[in-house]
Amino acid sequence: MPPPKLLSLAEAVRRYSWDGMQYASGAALPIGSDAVVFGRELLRQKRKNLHAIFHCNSQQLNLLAGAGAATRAECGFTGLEVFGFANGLRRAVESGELVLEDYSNLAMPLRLLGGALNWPFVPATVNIGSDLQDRSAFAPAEFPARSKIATVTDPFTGRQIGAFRPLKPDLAAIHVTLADPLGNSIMLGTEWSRFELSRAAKRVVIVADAIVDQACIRQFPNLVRIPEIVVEAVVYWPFAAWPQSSPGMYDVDEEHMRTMNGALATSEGTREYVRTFVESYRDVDSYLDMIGGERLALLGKTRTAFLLDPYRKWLLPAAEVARRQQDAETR
Amino acid sequence: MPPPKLLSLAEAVRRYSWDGMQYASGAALPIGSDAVVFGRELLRQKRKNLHAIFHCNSQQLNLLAGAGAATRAECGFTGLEVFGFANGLRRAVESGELVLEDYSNLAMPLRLLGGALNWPFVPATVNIGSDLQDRSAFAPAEFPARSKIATVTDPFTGRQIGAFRPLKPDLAAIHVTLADPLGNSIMLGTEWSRFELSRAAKRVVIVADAIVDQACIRQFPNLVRIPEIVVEAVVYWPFAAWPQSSPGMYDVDEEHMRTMNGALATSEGTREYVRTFVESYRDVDSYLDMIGGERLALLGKTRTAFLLDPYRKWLLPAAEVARRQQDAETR
Amino acid sequence: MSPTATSAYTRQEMMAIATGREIHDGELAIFGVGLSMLAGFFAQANHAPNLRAMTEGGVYGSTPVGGLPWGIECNRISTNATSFTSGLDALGCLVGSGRCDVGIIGAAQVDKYGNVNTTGIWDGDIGDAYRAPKTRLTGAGGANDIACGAKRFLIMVAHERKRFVEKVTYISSPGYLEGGNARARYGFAGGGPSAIVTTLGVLRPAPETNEFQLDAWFAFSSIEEILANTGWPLKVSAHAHVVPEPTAAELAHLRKVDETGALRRQ
Amino acid sequence: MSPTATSAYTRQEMMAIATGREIHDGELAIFGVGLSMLAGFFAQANHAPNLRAMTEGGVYGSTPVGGLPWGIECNRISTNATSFTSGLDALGCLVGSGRCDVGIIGAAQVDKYGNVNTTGIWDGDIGDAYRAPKTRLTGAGGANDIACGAKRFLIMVAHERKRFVEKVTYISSPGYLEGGNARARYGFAGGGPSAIVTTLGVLRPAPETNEFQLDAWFAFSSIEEILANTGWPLKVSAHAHVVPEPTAAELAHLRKVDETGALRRQ
Repeated sequence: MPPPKLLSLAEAVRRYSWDGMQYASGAALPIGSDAVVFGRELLRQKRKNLHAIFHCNSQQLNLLAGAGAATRAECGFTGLEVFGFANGLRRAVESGELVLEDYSNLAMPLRLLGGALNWPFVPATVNIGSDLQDRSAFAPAEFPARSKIATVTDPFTGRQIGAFRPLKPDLAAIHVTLADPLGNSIMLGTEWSRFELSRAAKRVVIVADAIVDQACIRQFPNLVRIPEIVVEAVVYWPFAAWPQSSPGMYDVDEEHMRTMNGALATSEGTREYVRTFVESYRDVDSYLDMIGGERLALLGKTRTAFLLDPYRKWLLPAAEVARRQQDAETR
Repeated sequence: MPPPKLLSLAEAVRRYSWDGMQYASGAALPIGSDAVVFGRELLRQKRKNLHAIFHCNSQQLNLLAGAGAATRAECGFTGLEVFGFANGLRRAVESGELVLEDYSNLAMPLRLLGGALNWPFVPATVNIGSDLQDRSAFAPAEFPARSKIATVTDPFTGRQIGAFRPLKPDLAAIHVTLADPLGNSIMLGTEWSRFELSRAAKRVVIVADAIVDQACIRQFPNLVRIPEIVVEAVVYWPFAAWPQSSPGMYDVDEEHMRTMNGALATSEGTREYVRTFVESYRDVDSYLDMIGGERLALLGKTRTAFLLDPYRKWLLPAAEVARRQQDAETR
Repeated sequence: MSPTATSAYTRQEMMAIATGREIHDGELAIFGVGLSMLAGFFAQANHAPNLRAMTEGGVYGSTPVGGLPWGIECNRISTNATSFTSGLDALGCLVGSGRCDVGIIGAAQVDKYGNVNTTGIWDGDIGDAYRAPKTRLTGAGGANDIACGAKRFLIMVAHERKRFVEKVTYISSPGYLEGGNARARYGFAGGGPSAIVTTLGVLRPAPETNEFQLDAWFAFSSIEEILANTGWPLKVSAHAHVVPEPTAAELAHLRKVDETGALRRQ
Repeated sequence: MSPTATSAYTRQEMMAIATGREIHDGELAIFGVGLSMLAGFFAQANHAPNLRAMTEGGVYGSTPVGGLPWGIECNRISTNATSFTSGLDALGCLVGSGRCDVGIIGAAQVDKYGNVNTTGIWDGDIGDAYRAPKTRLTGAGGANDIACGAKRFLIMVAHERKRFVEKVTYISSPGYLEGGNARARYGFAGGGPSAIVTTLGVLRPAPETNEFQLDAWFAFSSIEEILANTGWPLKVSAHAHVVPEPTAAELAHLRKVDETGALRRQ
């Protein structure tokens, strides 16, 4: 039986992140499951020049870009869905502080799959014939930008299609609903591209809203789409996706989605946001206090709560998780 | 709400199969989940010249080949694991009655994925450099057989790799543990390549050991890897994989695995087997009688039974399934 | 509110209903967030009960509850799903493959051949070398994949002159490219845009050229208003006609889906 | 039974233990069905508690119960898994990718460069045109993918002259092909076979040529016996030595895994 991998968030960021790294997160959607709190910690530890790989923008990338920590990004979608444009990312792109390479929402998981399978390229039947193929922010002088999405000839028909570059990020911080202390992880709600990312990344840190006993994992092995063999560390952090949502756990915090995106529209607002919502807490408890008990209760009253019911009896109490985390860290 | 898709096995085979079709099943493993009973019905309805797409051989392909119903096959593995060589398939191959095209166990799901994504080819970094690439039973005169696994040049490095032909079978009969009347399906145990097959096949018929109320599906949407939108029909048939196993439901019938494979070693034995174990039953009940209540009880006492516990309360009784099937068929 | 005889409805509601009418029962359909989701689920509620609706999130079998979902993965649409898979499954296996019958996408800019820009607004042309836009938009998202793969797709867009341009600055999602059968060069699985449904009317591609022309106006709009709000010399179809107003039933179904009244805010 | 000083054990048990000794703690390892699974789980039980074992079925975190599983997906190994995924995940993402440290495969025929045939036995060469084998075997299965992708792999095979041939009739799974760095032509992610462990001893590839030579014999075998049972002029390593016999602990651990005594049947 391998040793537990529970780590504090601070320690996980210390061990597995560095300036200039290719950092992927959540393979997230803008409203949903993403390890937003991992991005906050990257800022707390002053990481910079990050090359962000985000299937879609999320409030995490919006924050990292707005605060100037990310200087390159590759994305399929760069907005906040119904919450509008991502002001932090937008400001960084328009000012030239961040160079953004555009793909589509299918291109990104295909590139991650290509990385997971260690392919030299991935066939592309989308993105071709548009400026996603012809224009590259990473190679601006090149037109058409075939170093971004090349053309390849189908050996069976002679027909030309496109070829994507596979992705192998240095680190992926993947938000999941439930994980056991070894990193066996259960996602509720769409996987989006967390499965592909968990195999493509050189290292994977799991950020879980809750920790479950392994008995839960063995009862539902078909739900465990990310097995411990691909996981370096497990971070326990309730409401880790806040202000985004986690199906079965909590709803999107509509007010804070707007507050946060509003603040990220200016550098002053961003500094203020970082002071108030990034540097302000010491640990999980003070993070939860920062959000506020009343709001936590409200967000927790989600219509999707029933999705968590089959697993509730295996949820480990925070104290027990803390104890096991201490054991793991002191090994 | 779309109409239920419950069909009798006989009707499903009548509607969705024909002589000479490209038929895929279970994306099965030799011991585990496979729609073996669908193959029995193909024989009962005298289907012939089948082009079989089986990720791995199973007792179903062993039977179809041994009885002369399949004349072409593409497989990754052609044995019966610890039960030894597949005598029916082996005899058909050695006698030349069946032409077998060899691939590996990774090549097959990649080819199905390529079909699912409608790619013209799939990058191949395995099977190349071996006789799997150089030799083709479908194009025997061609050496090296580049019409089977071609070479393609990586546009980014100029390096040469291989290219697989995608698969799009006319029909896939996919065995699952649980399905609702619309075809939303839950698999317990490895998916092997049932996910890829369910998207690659032109038509999908689900063969389920048990039918569950849709409430079960909505409680566990992350387990529903085959949604109804890709399913044509649902066949309810307990012990559908017999003599193979179905995790959570029943163990492999070791004795019948040997009896069956022994019989398939000769054409006489095969004729006798077909008389006794294929043409002998009229319906589900007489199929179960044929296996025998004592044996069914024994096989049902599987160590894996606990895997089914979370879903038991939603299992629909046979009578209820029959009623809904009648509604569906008389529409 | 529009000044019509029948019960009051907004231009956005008319646009959503006109879009929904393009979707047929039993089809496999993919919707984006916002307007497109409302139009799609309106169709399901109103005349397409067997619609097989999905979002690019890999969320199947669900219908939004509690109003317009904040995103394609929002709990408002995840709470009653029958299946969750992935973006690769929804956009790849079901859309990029050519399997999906119809998709609905939005646009910041659309041109006479139905090419869509959702990436950015530049001051003039981009030029030979790529440069960041003056105003950065949301990017292609899944719209490019829908535009390449869906058998047909619908474009929903507010009818403003600045949005309807001769040629988009940046093609985020391909329509008919330079027109005619230019799409054939790329062997797309999908057939291209079948209609541009706007706040003023409906445009459809002309045979052969695939240049979009005015096919229909709304009771509250007119050919003149549409021409005045289109940035290229818009041709008018010989069969141009007025779109039937929403029926009471259609409005009721739409407003049931649009519980929070997103389409009634002007 | 072998005529040795220590407690009796079979040649198959010695082969399984010698194979297991090649597997190190903490490695990501993939086992096939039968002997290879017993050897692998013996290693986990004996000296590699943190072994990350998997089968190509996409079955993770489990250990067989009730004896030798009938297959890689058998209920005997599915009953205590922590994760089930798929063949594409196990053989593609984890093995074909080059991520897996070590795999164990079997062979019907193996040649001096470690190329493996599990496809068929022909009367003589196949010839220019492919023809069905006289005796059809089980095909490549996942072994080809392990041979191409695993960082290294082990071949377990009964040491019989008919199995150890100068050149296999059909390469189902590539070893070092024509020797030297011939594998480089194909850019395989994996490094090739590190050892052939047999019922008589252990063969390892020589530096540069990658031709397999005799590295060690077992207490109950001898260089002469091995040479006599090898179908090509087998070179003997300068460092050839006898393999330490199984310890009591090793035998106990192996027999715990081999509950049904598959390896004790002669």
